[in-house]
Amino acid sequence: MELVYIILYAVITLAVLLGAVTYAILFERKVIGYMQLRPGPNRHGPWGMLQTVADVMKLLMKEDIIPKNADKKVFILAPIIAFVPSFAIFASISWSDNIYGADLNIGLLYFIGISSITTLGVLMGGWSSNNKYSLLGAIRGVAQVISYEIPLVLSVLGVVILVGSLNFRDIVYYQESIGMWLIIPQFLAFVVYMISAIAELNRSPFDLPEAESELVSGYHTEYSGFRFAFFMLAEYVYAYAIAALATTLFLGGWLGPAFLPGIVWFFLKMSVIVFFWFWLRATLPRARVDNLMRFGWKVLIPLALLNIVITSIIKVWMG
Amino acid sequence: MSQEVLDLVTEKVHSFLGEEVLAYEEPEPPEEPREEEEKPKRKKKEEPKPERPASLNFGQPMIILNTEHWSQALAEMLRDDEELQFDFLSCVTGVDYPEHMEVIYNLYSTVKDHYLYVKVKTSREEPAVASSEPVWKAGDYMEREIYDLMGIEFPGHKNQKRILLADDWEGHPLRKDYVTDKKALGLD
Amino acid sequence: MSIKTEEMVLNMGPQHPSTHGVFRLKLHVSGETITKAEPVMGYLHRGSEKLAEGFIYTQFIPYTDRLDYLNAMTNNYVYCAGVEKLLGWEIPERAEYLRVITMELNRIASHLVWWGTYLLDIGALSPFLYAFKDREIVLDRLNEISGARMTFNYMRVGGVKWDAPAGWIEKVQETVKQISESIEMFNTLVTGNEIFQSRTIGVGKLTKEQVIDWGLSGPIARASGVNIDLRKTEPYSIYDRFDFDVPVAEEGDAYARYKVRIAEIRESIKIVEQACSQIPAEGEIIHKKGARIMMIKPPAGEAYTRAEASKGEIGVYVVSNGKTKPYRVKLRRPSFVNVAILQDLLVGASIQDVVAIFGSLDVVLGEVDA
Amino acid sequence: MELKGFRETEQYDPRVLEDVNKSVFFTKVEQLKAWSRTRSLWPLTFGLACCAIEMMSTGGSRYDFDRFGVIFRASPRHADVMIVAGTVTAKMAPVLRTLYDQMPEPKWVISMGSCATCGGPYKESYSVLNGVDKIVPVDIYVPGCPPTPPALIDGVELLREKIRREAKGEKVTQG
Repeated sequence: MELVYIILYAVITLAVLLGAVTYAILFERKVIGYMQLRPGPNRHGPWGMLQTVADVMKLLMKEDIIPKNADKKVFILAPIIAFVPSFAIFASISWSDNIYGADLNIGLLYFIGISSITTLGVLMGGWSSNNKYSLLGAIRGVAQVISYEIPLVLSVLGVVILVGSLNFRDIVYYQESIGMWLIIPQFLAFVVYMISAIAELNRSPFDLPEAESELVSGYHTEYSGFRFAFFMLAEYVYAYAIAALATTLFLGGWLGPAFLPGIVWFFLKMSVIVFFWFWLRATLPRARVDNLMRFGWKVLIPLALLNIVITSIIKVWMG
Repeated sequence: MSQEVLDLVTEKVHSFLGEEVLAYEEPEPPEEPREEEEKPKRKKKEEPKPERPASLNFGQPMIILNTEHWSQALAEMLRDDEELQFDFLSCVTGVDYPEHMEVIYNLYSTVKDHYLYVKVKTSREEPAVASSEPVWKAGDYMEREIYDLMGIEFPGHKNQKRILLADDWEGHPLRKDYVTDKKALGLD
Repeated sequence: MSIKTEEMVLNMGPQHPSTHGVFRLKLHVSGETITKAEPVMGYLHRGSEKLAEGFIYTQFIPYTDRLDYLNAMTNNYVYCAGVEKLLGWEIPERAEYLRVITMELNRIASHLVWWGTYLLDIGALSPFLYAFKDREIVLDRLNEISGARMTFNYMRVGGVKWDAPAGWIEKVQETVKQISESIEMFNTLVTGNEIFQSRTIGVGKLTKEQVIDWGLSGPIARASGVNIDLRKTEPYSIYDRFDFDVPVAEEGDAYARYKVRIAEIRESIKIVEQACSQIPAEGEIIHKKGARIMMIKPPAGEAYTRAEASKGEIGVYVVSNGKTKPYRVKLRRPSFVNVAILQDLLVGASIQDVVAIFGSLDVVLGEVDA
Repeated sequence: MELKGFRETEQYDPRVLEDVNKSVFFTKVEQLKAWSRTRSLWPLTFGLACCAIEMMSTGGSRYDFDRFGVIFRASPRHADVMIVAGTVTAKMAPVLRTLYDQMPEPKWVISMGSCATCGGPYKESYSVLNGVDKIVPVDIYVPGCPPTPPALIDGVELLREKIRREAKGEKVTQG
């Protein structure tokens, strides 16, 4: 019986997430549209609601091309490797007090571990395409993601030190117990986290692996139809995952005034973070590779380390 | 002012070449036979006056040289001479006439603010004009374009290849005798 | 320690989002550093010069539009001026003013396109849309006077084709006011942006000597300290009647070119404002003969005429043999000459800088390939 | 017996026609597919000449192509429709064909402007291909030199109409 529940939960999460992601893309186009003094999609369905539905449907029905020179097996595997982990990490997310998947003791570790598999998919996709742009995009992507994985993990460590647990639910309960969100004591960590997350997600201004003006489309240049859709969805699902993590760690998870259920608060906070990324995309130009790397290694990592030191001192001092 | 520049250029070119190639011969009698029967199109109304090798063309000095007188060394002289300093190659033009071809260099001095047309005449059969590319880099593409479209050779050019048309293109379209046959090219 | 990497040949284009059309760059890269760059062009070679020899003089005017289609007015002008030089015609006062106003409006539009696409190239999405929004207003004015949005075919040998419609001058004044407000906004939004500066400052540096040697012109030259603006150094049309500055920067990098272009928009606005207040209310708009005769027959002769387009020095060498058709029309296209510098400029840059450098040259392919 | 969408049905066995007519569902799926395709036409960023600028203007704020779900893609693998915006020259034609071949099915071509349609003003030129339909099949021709953004939007609308009608089984010769 329990197995049925688990499967049901997984299916519902998948469906909800796919729906949410579909609308996230629309949301992005709308938000960026308004920031650019234009309405964005508005012809298909009310307020363009069916726009992304059509996009995804069309992509699924497009011809599936595997380039002649591609490494076929790897080429086929890559989008799956990129897509599956980004969904799998949602198993550990706790949407509200009573809606959650796996209550993992090592939730955070699981999240970070699984999420880094996506990078492998990117590398595989770029390498197997046998296209120079894809390869360059993939190499850039991997270099960038690995470099920024470090400050991301280090920034999260501050929270772990404070809470003393890797369990997401414990982290939220801790925030409830101290009566404030961790964004306040861990503000530095939050800033580092948000910046590294953008690089992790390959979003503007750190969207170098997909830099359209330089590398055509980066690692998924050669992918068409549903495989491309997989990459695209993986990207957005992963964005939601990272936003969910930020919500849990720094913004008090499902906590909020009682007039709305916890899960709504969770989604609201998540959306605010996602909106922030869209906002950046509409305003900032793209950073340069060397600057990006320098920033990661010389600024973010020392900052994250500093945060750990300060947090440790506080923790010891406060007892 | 242009007249002074013209005189100066004439003097410099003469002393450089050691012969008076730009000396202006007194107007010859209009009956003087020239190879006019070959170009009946151009003689209708007025007899074409013999061109002055050094003159003012719309207020700007113009010198006409034969290709054997034009060389990279001369170009360098025009560029480096203290009083001339034609450091800016503005435009390179090729013109295909019935009996000869011309390459025209429009020079400008950013220091002295004066202009010069240098017209180099060459034969139609084996058109060749010493390249200006080693002197002014600007000549690189402009001469390649002339080579591409008119087939004038530029000895001394470091990379004389077709630039606008495909490498295997046949003929030089800007020549007057080029026949555009789009059917044959598979374009129509 | 240096890591040895295998050299790779990367083809950018001819269909590549940031080559602004059909331009191909053959890049030899080692890692992400370029060791050799070969521009390959001609993908848009349409043989305009050959076509010119088959047309009567006025018929070729629309083809000049399609050279630098972003700055068609100046192309129109320089060709007409070239023929007028052979003819020795005087242009009516009002026509001169209309020419200057339309040319400067077009320069503003052209620089706006550059501004938007350049920022798009280096990864900022919104400036493109902001720039095109403002460009539309300028195009509206040009559309009202010429009947076309881009390929105006507005000027004629001897003057202009249409007189300004009623109230047009006032509308133009309104428009430039709007544009100058927008420029201020663009300036605050972009110029100070740190990422933007880090991508452009010190990138694609050109020295004064390089500029002169390679025959570069326009904002590229002026950003490297070469103070040549034909509107000032060789005032054609009626540019000597206006009070404007020639923006010059010394640094010679992409950022300097950016600054020069932004400043040029401001100067153009100044010129338009002055022209709008000085323009005679009534008057001929085309030389009497130009209005009457279609088959213009300039006396035999040849002349090189040049003008300052938004990309640089545009020149036309017209050879007439006294007939109704030009014997030869040679077009000196600034982009074609400017693009040659890429062979020199890209060596040592990284792939990311390629777009930042190429974009900063403001190249239009219609003009490169003719 | 009449079969919707098919013209010459006399030659078929009536039983076959009956079978076909039963599969109404099949048609609906086609229409659903067509719906998603018409609503999400992604053109390849493929500017050739002057028309490309008008194509860009169409993507700009005033006309906003994104309203119709039209977003430009840089990679031919992600594109559905190729808007040939500008003059196709002899040198460019093979590249254009390669790009067309790289696009996944179903794909369409819009020939934008008179140059792409028939050579336009450069019809007499030695290096210009007289009409892109000589190398790729064209679905929609948009006239103009260059066509204004509204004209291009109209072209996309026509293409949409064509896809819809083809899904219903009608034969569309000219869009």
